Parts: sequence; C-alpha cells; structure tokens
Amino acid sequence: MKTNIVNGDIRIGFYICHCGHNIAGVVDCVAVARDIERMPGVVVSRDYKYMCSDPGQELIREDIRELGLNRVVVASCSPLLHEQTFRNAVESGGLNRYFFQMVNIREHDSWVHTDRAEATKKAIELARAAVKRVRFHSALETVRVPIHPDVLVVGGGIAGIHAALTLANAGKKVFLVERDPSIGGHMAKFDKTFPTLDCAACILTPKMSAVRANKNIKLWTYSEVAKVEGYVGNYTVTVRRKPRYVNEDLCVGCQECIEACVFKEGKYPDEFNVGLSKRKPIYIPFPQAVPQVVVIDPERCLQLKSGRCKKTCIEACADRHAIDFTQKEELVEIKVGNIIVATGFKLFDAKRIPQYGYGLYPNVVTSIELERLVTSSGPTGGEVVMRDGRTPQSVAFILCVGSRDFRTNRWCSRTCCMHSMKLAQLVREHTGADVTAFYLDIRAPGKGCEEFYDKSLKDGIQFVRGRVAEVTDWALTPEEEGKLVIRAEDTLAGVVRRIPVDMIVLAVGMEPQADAQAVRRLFNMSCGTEGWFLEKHPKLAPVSTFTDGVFIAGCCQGPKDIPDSIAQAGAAAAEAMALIDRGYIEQEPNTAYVAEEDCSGCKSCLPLCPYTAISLDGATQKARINATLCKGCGTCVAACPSGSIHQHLFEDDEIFSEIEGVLTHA
Amino acid sequence: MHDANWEPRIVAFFCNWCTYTAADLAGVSRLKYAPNVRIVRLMCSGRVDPQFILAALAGDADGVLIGGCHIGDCHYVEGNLKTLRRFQLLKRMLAEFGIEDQRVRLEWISASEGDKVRSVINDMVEKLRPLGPLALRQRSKAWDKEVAPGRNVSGEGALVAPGDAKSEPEAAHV
Amino acid sequence: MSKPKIAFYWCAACGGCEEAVVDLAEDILGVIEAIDIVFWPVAMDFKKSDIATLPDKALFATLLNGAIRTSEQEEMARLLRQKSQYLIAYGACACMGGVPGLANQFSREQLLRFVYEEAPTLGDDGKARPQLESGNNSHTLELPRLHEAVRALDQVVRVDYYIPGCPPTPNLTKEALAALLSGKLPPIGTVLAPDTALCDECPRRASKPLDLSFAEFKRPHETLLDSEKCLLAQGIVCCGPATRGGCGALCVSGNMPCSGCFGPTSRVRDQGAKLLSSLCANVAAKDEPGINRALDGIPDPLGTFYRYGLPHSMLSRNVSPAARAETLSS
Amino acid sequence: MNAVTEQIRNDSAAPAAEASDQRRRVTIEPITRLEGHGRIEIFLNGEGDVEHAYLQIPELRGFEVFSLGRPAEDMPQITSRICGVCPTAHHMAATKALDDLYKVEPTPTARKIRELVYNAFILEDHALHVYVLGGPDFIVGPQAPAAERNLVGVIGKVGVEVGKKVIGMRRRVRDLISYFGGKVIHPVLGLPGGVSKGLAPADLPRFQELAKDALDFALFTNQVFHDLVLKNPDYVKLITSDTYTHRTYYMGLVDPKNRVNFYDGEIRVVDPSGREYASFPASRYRDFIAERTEPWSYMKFCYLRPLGWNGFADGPKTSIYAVAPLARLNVADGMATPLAQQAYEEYFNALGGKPVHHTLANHWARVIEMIQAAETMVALTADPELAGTDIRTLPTNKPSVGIGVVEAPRGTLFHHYETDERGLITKANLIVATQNNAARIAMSVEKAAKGLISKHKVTEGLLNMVEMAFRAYDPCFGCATHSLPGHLPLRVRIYNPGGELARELVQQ
Repeated sequence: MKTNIVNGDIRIGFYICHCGHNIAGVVDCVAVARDIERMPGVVVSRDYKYMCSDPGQELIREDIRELGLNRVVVASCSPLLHEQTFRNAVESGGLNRYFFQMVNIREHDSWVHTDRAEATKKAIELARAAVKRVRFHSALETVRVPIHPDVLVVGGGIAGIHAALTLANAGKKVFLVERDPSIGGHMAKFDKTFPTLDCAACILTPKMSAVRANKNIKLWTYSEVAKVEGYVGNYTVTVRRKPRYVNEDLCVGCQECIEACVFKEGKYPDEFNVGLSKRKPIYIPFPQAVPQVVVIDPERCLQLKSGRCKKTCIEACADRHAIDFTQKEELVEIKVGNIIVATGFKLFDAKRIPQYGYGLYPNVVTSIELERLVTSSGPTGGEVVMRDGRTPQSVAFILCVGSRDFRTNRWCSRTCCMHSMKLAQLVREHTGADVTAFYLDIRAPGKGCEEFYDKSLKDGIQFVRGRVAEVTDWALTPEEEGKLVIRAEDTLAGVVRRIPVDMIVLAVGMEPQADAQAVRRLFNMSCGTEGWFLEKHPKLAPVSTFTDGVFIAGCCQGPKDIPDSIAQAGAAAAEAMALIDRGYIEQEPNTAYVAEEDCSGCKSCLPLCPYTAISLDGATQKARINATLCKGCGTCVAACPSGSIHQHLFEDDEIFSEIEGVLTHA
Repeated sequence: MHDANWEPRIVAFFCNWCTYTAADLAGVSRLKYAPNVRIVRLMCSGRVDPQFILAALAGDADGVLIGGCHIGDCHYVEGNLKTLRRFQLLKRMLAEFGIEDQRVRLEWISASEGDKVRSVINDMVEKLRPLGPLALRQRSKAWDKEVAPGRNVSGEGALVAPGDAKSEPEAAHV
Repeated sequence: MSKPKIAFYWCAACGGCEEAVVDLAEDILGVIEAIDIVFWPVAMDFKKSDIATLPDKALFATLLNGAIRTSEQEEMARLLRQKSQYLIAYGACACMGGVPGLANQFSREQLLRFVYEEAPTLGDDGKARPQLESGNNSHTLELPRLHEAVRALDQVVRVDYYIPGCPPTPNLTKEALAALLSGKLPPIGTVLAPDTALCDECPRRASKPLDLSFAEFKRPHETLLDSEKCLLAQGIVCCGPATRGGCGALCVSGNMPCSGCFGPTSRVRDQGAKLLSSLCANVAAKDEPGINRALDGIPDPLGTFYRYGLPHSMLSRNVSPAARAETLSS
Repeated sequence: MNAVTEQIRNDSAAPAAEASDQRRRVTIEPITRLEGHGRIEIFLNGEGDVEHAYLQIPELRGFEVFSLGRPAEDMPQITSRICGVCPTAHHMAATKALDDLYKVEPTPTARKIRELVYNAFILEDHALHVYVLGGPDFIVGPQAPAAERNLVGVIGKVGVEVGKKVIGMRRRVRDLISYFGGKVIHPVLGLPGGVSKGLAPADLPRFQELAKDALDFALFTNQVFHDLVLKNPDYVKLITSDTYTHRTYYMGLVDPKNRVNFYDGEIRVVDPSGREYASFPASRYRDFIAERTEPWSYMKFCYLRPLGWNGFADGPKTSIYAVAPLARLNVADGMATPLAQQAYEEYFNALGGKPVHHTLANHWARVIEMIQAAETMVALTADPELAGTDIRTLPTNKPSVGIGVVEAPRGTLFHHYETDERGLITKANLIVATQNNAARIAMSVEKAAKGLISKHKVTEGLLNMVEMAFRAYDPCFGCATHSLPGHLPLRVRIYNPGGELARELVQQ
C-alpha cells in the first residue's frame, strides 16, 4: 500500500553513447535520446560518440554544473566495464557518485541483436527503466577497507616462483604454498627449453634457491590450501601442512638417511622421473629440490606402516634429530590481502587414445617421459634408449595427442609443436635416429619459434601432415617386423602411409588440474567450459578474476609456454602490489540494513546470512546487520517477511520502478 | 485471439557474478538472440524477491527468467539455493493462479556460458509463443469494466445468458 | 455544534464485523454518545434514500465492511464514498477482499453452475438460475448482478483509512474511532494498526530458535501442537512474520497458527509472495527432490498465503479459472 | 434498482381513496443477512389486498466453489466466515466433517471441550435473540412503539439489573469460547480428532462457576418469559393464531434416546401429525433433503426429497419442513436434562400437545433450549476429564468423504466434503440452517402479510407483525435487524401501472 515518495526536485541527465558504430550501428541513439527527453524529471538528454572519453565525461560534469543535475543515467556498455568510470565523472562533477545509473545497451543489446527497430525499442525501454530507477537513488558513502599487505601464492611452479620473487623483491611478505615436497613444477623436469635450447635447470635452479634464500618468502611445500574466508584485502586462509616426518629446520639435505634406509635399492616409482626410475620410502624429490629436505612416504615406510623397522635412518641422522615419525598434519591459519593462484596444469593421459598403443607397446612413450630420458640428470643419464636398452634407429612423434581433438580436448595446447621439435632435435643429437613428426598444423608463433622450425627441417626431421589413425605392431612386410607401424593419411601427398619405427613419442597436451573445480570453489573463481580458470576480462583483465584480490597466473588459466607464464606471474604480482600500495579498497556500499523500528524480531533472516552479518539484539530483540560483514547479496532483503530489511543500491522501490520501466511499451 | 505482431515480453533477473556476466560475454562474443528479454541486474539471484516476479507478470510481462550461478558456485555461497527453494513453491502457487509453468523459468548460467544465455532466451521465447500473451494489465482493465462508475447495473437479462462470453476472462481480454 | 455523523455499512461479509461492533457498543458508550449514527442497517432504521438525499460529505465517516461482490454493493460503496468525508475499510474483506475473495480463483459462471446446477442436493426440478428480473405481468422482482470478480473496497472507490482484521479487535476499533473523533489522523491511506509484524507481540517469540530451518512443513492436523513453542519452530506454517500485529496473537493463544487476516505491513506489496519467500529460504533441504518433499507440506500455497487477500494481491485472481476447475475435478 | 423518482413523505397510512385502482408494492429493506441483505417485497392488488409477498436474498458468495483445492483442515476456519453471527456452528459442523473425513474419533476430553464450547455458544446466541433481537416483540409487546422494542425497552420492562445480567452473562460466556477458540468470532479450536487447546485445571473452577450462573440465568429467563408472555392471554392468543401457524414437517438432531441434542446424533423428521417420518444419520442427508431454486432469490429452498416439491404450501401434502427450536422440540421425545425436561412438558401442555405448529412458539422453545444448554455446561464442567491433557487423536486413515452435522441455533447445519488422498477438497456441499427454513419462512411472511394487510391498511404495527413472522425463526439474515436502538425499516411504495413510483410512504 505504501509507495516511497521521492522528495525534492529531481533533475535527471540522460546520455546515450554511440560507442562508435558498436551501438549506433544497431541502435538509433538519437531516437532513444528524444524519447527519454520527454520523461518527467529529465532535464537534458544527449547522444554522444564516446561517452567514456574525456570529452564525454566532461559533458556530464558540465551539465551537472550548468543545469544543476542531481541524477545521471548513461546508456552505453556493461556496468561491469565502465560503471566506475562514470561514477567518477559524476563525483568530480560535484554529485554523490551513487546518483548514477548505467544502462547496458551494448553487450545486452546492440551486440546481440540485428533488427534496428527491435534493438532501439529495447534500448528505450531499458533507458526508461534506469530513469525511473535513478529517482529513488540516495547519496551513499563508499566504504574503504584496508588491505592486508601479505600475499598468498598458491603453486610453486615457474609462475608461482616468479610471482613470489617479484613481490618479495618489492618487500612484500609472501606465503608460497606448494603441494609437492619441492617447488619447481613441470619446468624442473625439462632438459632444455625451446627455442633457445638453454638448459632449464640452469635458469630455474637459481630462481628456486632465490626463493629459499629470500627472507620475505615463507615457503610451505608439501602443503595445501584447505580453506579461504574473507574478501579482498582481508582473506583468512587455512593451510594444511602434510607431515613429511622430517623436521625442515633441522634437515640439511645430506641424504645420509636415504643411504641408510633398510631398503637397499629404490623400490617405488619415482614421481619426478615419471616412473622411469625407482626411489626409496625416504627420498628427496630431485637433486636441486627446494627445500633441500628429505621426505618420508608414509605409504611405503616400514616404520610408519608397521612400526616395526630398525629405523636406520634415525641412526644416520644421528644428533641432528631431523627425522620425526611423530609428525602430524598441521592446520596453519594466515591472514593475507591478496591471493595469486598458479596451480598449473596436468598432462593429458595418453591411455585415453587406445589406438596409439600407449601402455600397450612399451616403446610408445609420452613427451615428458622422453624429456626425462634426454636429461643428463635423468634415469638414463641422458641416454635415449628403448625399454630393452637398445638405441632407437627410428623415432616418430605424434603431435596434438589430446589437443585439437573433438573426442578429447578441443583446444590447442600451444607448446607441443615447439616441445616436440625440441625433443626431436635432441633425439637426433643423442642418437642420430631418423625422426618423423606427424602434425596437423605446425604452430610456431613467438620469438625465434619459426626459426626453430626451420632448424628442425634443416636437421632432417621428416614432417608428415595428417592425423595418425593407429599404431600397431602387426607387420605386413618384412621391414615392419619387430617394429611399431604408424598408419596415417599424408594429407599433403593424399596417400595413406604405413611407417615402421622403433619408438613413438606422443606429444601429450595440457589439461586443467584434476581438482581444478575444487580449487575454483576454494577461491571463489569461475571456470571456462574447458575447466581453465576464467579471467575477469579476456583482454583488459587477463590475470584478474571475478573475485577481487584473487589473481591467476600460468597454465591454470590456459596452456602457455614459460615466457608467457612468467609474464603473467609478473602481471599478477603487479596487480596485487597496486592494491597493497594503495593500502585500501573501496567497497560497493550495497549492504543490507534493518529498519529497527519496523523489525518484529521474527528471526527469519538470521539463518540466511553465510557471513553471520545478521544478529539479534538481545535488548531490543530485533535483527541487526553488521555492515562490514555484509557482502550485499540481498538474500535476507528478499526474505524479510515484513519488508523491514533494505539494501543500498538495490532498494525495493528502485527495483520495482525498474521492472515498471522495462515493461513500458516503447 | 491476439494481434499477429504480438511478441512475448520477458523480464529477466540476472545475478551480477554469473548470469549477467555471461550475458556480457554473449555480447562480447557477438552471439545473436531474440530481442524479447529485458535484463534487471541484481547482485545475487537470492535477491529476487518473489514480489518482483509477480510485479513483472502483473505489469504485463509474458514471462520471467531468473538466472543465477550453478548450485555450489554462488558468489555468496548459497544465495541461489534460496532462490531454487522459492522457485519450487512459486511454480506451484502460480499454477493455482492459472499461470502456465513455462512462463516463469529458473536457469543456472555461469559467467563463461554466454552461449547458454542465447539458447535459453531463444528457447523461452519459442515456448511462450504458443501460450499467447499473459497481458494481465489488459485483462484487469477488462475485468474492471463491470465496476465502471455510472454503469447501469440493472435492466440486464439473465445473470448468465447461455454461453455468455463476457463472463469468461479468457474472452474478456483482447 | 452537532455531533459528527457516522455510518456503518456492510457488503459481501459474514456479519462478524457487525458483531464485533455490536460487542464493542457495550464498551464504547462514551464514543457512541459523542457521535450520531445515521446509517446502520444492522442496528437502526435509516434507509438508502435518506443517505441519497444528504449533501455530499455530510457524513463525517463511514465504516464499511465486506467485499464488493454485487452491483448493489458497488452502488452503495459509491454513494457512501460521495457522502462521507472519510471512508474507512473495516475488516479484512473491505481491506483486502477477505475469505470471500478466494472466489477470484473461479469465474462467476463456475459459481452459479455449481450452486444452481451441480450441487448434489439440488432437486430434480427447479434447477433454474436466479434472474436479475423475474415475476409475472402483475409485478417484477429484481436481483442485483453478481460481479465476475470479488473486490476490496479500494478497488472500487477511494478509501481513506483501513481497519484490518477478521474481525477487527475491539481495541483497534476503539483507537481508530478515538483518532477519528480527536482529528489526530495519520496520512490518508494508512492502515490503523501497528506496522510491525505479529511476532513482535507474540507470546511465543522467545521460543523461536535463532537458526530456524524447516526439515519439513507439517499440517496442523498431522501433529500434536506444543502450546508453548513457536509454531514455525514446530514446522507449522504461521503467517505471523508476514502479518501486521495488533490482535495480540489471538489464534496463537488458541494454539493455532496465524492465518494472516491483518494483511501485510505497509512495506510489503504482496503478503503471499513475502511469506513464501521467507518460508522457502529457510527450508533445510539442498537438493530439488528434498526441497519438493518439504514443500509438499504446503499443498495449497494460494489458499494459505492469500486466505484473506487474494483480490488485493498483485495477481488478484486466477487467469484462467476454467482450467483451474478442470485440474481440481480431475 | 431503487430508482426513486419523486418522493412524498407521509406519516399516515395511504388513504384508500387515492389510486385505489392501482397496484401497490411494499418493500421491506434492508433486512439483513444470511448472505448479504434480505428484503421483503409485498405486492398489493387493486383492492389493496396482498397478492404476493416475497422474501429475497440478493447475494451469493459461493463457499462450496472456492473451497475447492483447499486443505480440508482449513475448512473449519474458512466456512466459519459464512456467518459471523454463528461462526461456531459452522466451525463445529466442519470439524465434525473432518472427524468423518479421516474416520477418527475425538478423545473423550476433546469431545467434552467441543460440547462445552458448543452449548455455551447456543446459550449465548439464544440469549442474544431472546433479549435483543426477537424477544422484545413479546417482552415489550408487538404493539409497542418500535423505539422501545429493543434491549433498552426490555430493560425498561424488567429492570436495569437484567440488562446488566444479559450483557455480563453474554460476555462471560463469549470469554469461555475465546478461551478455547482464540477468538469468539471465528474460533480456531477445531481439528480432526480433537481440539487445538486443552483446559488448564486451574481454570476449571472459573468455568464451573460460570456454568452455574448460566443455569440461573436460563431459569431466570424462563421465569421472565412466563411472567411477561404466558401470563398474558393476548400473547398466547397471538402465538396460537392461525396467522402464525403452518402445518409442516420438522427436522432436528436427537440423541440415542431421541432427546434434543445440539452437537451430535441422528437426524429425525416428524410429519405434520407428529409421527416419525424418518430417522437417518448425517451421511444420508442427500436422500432426504433437496434444494429448489426460485428465480427471485439467490437462496435455495429446501424440501424433503422423497416427497418432491409441492410448492409453497403446508398441510398434509406439503414437502416443506422446518428446523430450529420449534422443530427440535417437535422431533424429540424429550429434553436431555431434567429442568429443561420440566419446561418441555409444560410447553406442550400449554400449547395443546405435539406437534406445535405455531411459528411464534419458537421463542418459548428457545428459552427451554437455553436451560438444556446451561444444564449441559454444568454437567460438563463437573467432569474432571474436561481438564484432561489428551485432546487429540491423530488421523491415520486416508481421507475421502466427510459429512458433519450440528444443530445451529437456527437449525440443522450440514457440511459435506470430498477430498483427494492429500486431503485437498475436491467437492464441498453445504446446507445452512436458515436454508432448511427458507420455504416455511417465505410462507410465513406471505401468510402474515395476507392475514394482516387488507384494503391498503398498512401501519407500522402491522408491518412489525409481518416481520415477527420471520423474526421468530431468528433467521441468520434477521439476527441483527433489531438491535439497539430502533426498528426494522419499512417502506411502502405505490407504483403506477406503468411501474413509475407515484408515492412512497415511510414509517418513522
């Protein structure tokens, strides 16, 4: 029965943006301006080429001064893009920044419709709604929330390492959390890196030691983020530190304990060498591991499994007492202002394409397995050998395994072409074998890459264009005997070819981590349909997410090579620093509030708030909302059965008038 | 029963974080869809007060579309769950008001599903066409003719002449 | 100076409002003395023609109860509006349409067809319907026309104030009359009752938990009712949180839930929608089947949430009553 | 429809000389409510004698239809809105229909609470009629000026103490109803298998005292009726006069011993000679009751189905029956309580044995029923089980059909529901008390009009006596017409043959 009367003389200015042809190409902006002109309270109604440009904003400021506007409506692009821009303009024009309403006639109209008449009608109705709505707007204060200066970096791959170092070097305190016992990620497994063929270890190891050395970095390996609460500037993060049964502060990495282990030989597949070698229950992931601290595998260690072991390791550790079988999992709570997620990728499981015979034919290997073989620090000391120890005479690479394939992953993994060529060159270098590469397209963008392709050709690597149909050991001719035969259509020659080789390398593509969805929820991010973490804007905000204070870097956002990962890591670090150095963030004042005199104390709202912002005042027995805890979802507002809870920026009257507006027949 | 160039009018309530963003993405991707929908932006689908839906229907919308984050993905933890619960009962209640099921729709559309925005809107428009206009405003105008001031209330014949069309609201709106 | 003239009138009502005033009459002899009741068919001998001949606004106030269902009631409403300074909607039916307003779920045709053609007790002959005009050449009789829809008073004429309740309580009525006579009147359009929900004055409020959540909704006949504990906390749908206070929670004192007769607070446009919103938000289940199982405990949301306010609700009536009837008979 | 063209007021009757050849029409409106107003239309012929008289009910709310789809357990509260004067009757009939629907017996305590509330309601409602509505016609006198024919007049006649007594008693009894029902107008206590609220033992003495006072009050009322009515030969003559006599069938509830019961029992019907015509349970009401529609009223008229409709005529051939006090006493072999029984015997001795066909005897019968109601209250409040805690039997059966019946103050009241297995109403049918009486009331009005009005002689006294013909039934639409202060509005309209209003005579 009650309708909210707006007091005072309402003077509205309406501005519609052509956005060049983006809007004007489909919407008759002049017609819209003329229609809005006739609405009560509208003092001025203009159309302009680019409202977001300086002259465009100045137009608003001027009208506020000259015509005494007290409400402003701009019809242009999405508020998610330029609402702040125009609010700033309104403010600098001398008006409270919230006497503003934006109409999205680009993303929601001109870009999605073709019929000029319909699009214009829609624009008019949306604009009318905003004009009706803005009457009810009230002056609000922007809330400033201080930013905690510490940063959490999740993932100790090259991206995480670089982000952490960048921040630490700028004097910010960083928590670097890595799931594995050592940082280094995929890059640590590489021998050389394309296109320069410089040694991966040589460029990565120094950065890893720098992490260890840097006083500003708190490195927590063998740890995972368990819980994230709070909001930009004020995150409370719980980290789960898995027990490694070795005291990190006491262990010096001498590895005598490994020697002394009751297991004389390595017995279990070595993760770092992707199963190509064996390790003991007590081990150090790899020689350059950071931290240089051994770890005990509770699934394998006799003492931890049965409690009946001679514990020779403890003897070996002697008076350092680093080994501690009593270690328990710990939950550590930290406060940070920003979070950089660099959780990386996982490699495609080649078994998913059975016709390539991975797991069936011992000499069908993946690119990462070959990577370990060619590495001098690898299981074979750099020898490229087949499972029976022979050196292959002929090697074939199959590209796009688990990439650009509708049956598996549609996307291009971006690195496999270059990665395969690098390996091909190394294989020829190490073995002189004939190398054939089956490809769909060779993708060699980026500095020096095309040249690297040329070099591969010069090196005599055969490139056959076409998707491989199958790999078989079924010999049809004598020369195929004892070999693996690749059947593929050569789409350039237009013939189906059978090529016998000794060894086949599958260039497996990149996939989102298996637990990407869980991680996304943990940090309240979005995922694209493929499962890569979604950036806030594909171009303008490539390392931001829809959650303020949470940034993404490296391959968790999508396949990319090392330089791109590092570039993103730097960008993410810079974004975080921008917030830290400003010291505060301005929050939308879209919080809910209780009209105390109206509240009946029915308590319906109390259980609804996930942030426990609503409480019952013991004295008055009425609900109260803590504005700093309220995130402004408005669920309690919609639920209050007596209409006693309201929400700034989304008041009932504002929304009802908007509904009324969009339903006016233009 | 309604004029040929009638077009369904849909009011959509989209949450800021998922569905509204998805609609932006649809725009950025230049996907084309039916121009029959008008989007009202809210921070969370949990803010969608059932009153808004009724206001839209009473205010001449032929359909209402609510868009929120997928269950489990709500930016505010469980706002969309509250919406789902309300929606389930609202549908039952609207049935008692004689309003067809297809007129009010709840969809989970994540920020990356620009294409789903297109398909859902196109699909809803197509499902509304066969239903014809809801046109509650015109209907109530027609209903209120019987209480027009100064209308001569006496001198009419049988209360309901056989097949008295005027007495059925279906026929009462044009 | 002459006493202010007051009129009482009823339309589509049950007489409960009149009873309430009669009951009250014993209490408020003081008020009765201060006023001059000029039209109260329930109690006094004055006729429409007397009112018709009065100059406009000659009546200080008219308290009208009952919904508007027939042409005759509509005429009287207009006449009394014209003759009254203040027209006051008295009781749930006049304020919101009331229980008779539930008829808006059906068409007039359906009403007449059942009552005069389908009722199981109808005799074999005489299934005729009443006629607006009947009789023989020597004389004719008229009946007023039944409207297609039931309306609240303010859906037919302008209303100045509202006194809610089914029926309004003596205190409310006393205070309202006192306010009228003292001239200390709130803004036009005000509901003359507290603007906070019933829980505020409910004796069981303290027993309502802070973390209310509904595993299921129980219907009152399905469970024994604790006479101390908040009914919502017992899983019973109580309209209290979405209903104006002012009655002192009478139904709750009878150990039954509030059914909403005082209507919504001034800040709510649709009582049913708000009730639905708050109840559903606190359903415990997180999956669709679970949610629907819980909601089965509210088998008739329209009748539960709009028991007294269907005509005044945002949708106000069933869009296609014919279809409604089929689904029910099937 | 009330198109008043020209109006000439005249305090005397219309001179016979004038327009003696013209037809005349007497409209009594508004009389109030069963559903909306009631109206009496009297048409005079050229000689100024009554040609026809009609009782019209100009409204319909259609509860049977909009009950469809409602949860059955809501019906006691929804249907109580049929009538705010006797909400408890509808509430109780609906509650009993729910017992039947779920095939569940109320616990002994619950049944006692229901009966206590119901008898209290009968007492209170009858008292209202005796002292405020119909009674004053006798206590003050039919010929007394209208301004005195009301509670004020009654007080004048029997003393202000009585007035206080009436008001005080009525309030206390209504408090008892709200104690259990939350509200006295539209109570909420009824649930299938019991009641929503029990009696706190601490409150029992209070109600015991009330019951005793109620009995004193009922007996006192009986005394008043004796002294003022029965000791007055004119009144007795009036009561027994043919003008107010109809030989019809009678219907009412009786207990297993065929004694009057308001809350429960078999339905018994006696013929105009007083012989039992039928006795049946509520579930068979459709076999015995039929409704007929007349084009000039929204209210349907009941008659006995097996006999068929034989028009608005009484006598041996009639199929019309009556309900309410007169009928209840006629169908019963006696009252259920001793003091009421004494009064009952006295009643029939005085009026010449059973059955009594005199409409106005309703007033006396009503007083006798007050005594039984009060005595029943005394008995119930004396029973400690009334304060028991077991007040509900939870329904377990699947619902399908439920029919409930009670004796409303104004007669037998039927509620009939059918539901789906969720207990949602799929069909509802209601026979409300006054409907049973409608045909007899219509006859009474016409007979009284014909007997009292002749040769254009229309005076307030006469019209009041016409009124008395239906007021005696205390029909729901009459229940409030005669409250403080004032009288029934009457109007004589004289029309030209063209139907144009020539003169209007208004009684003041």
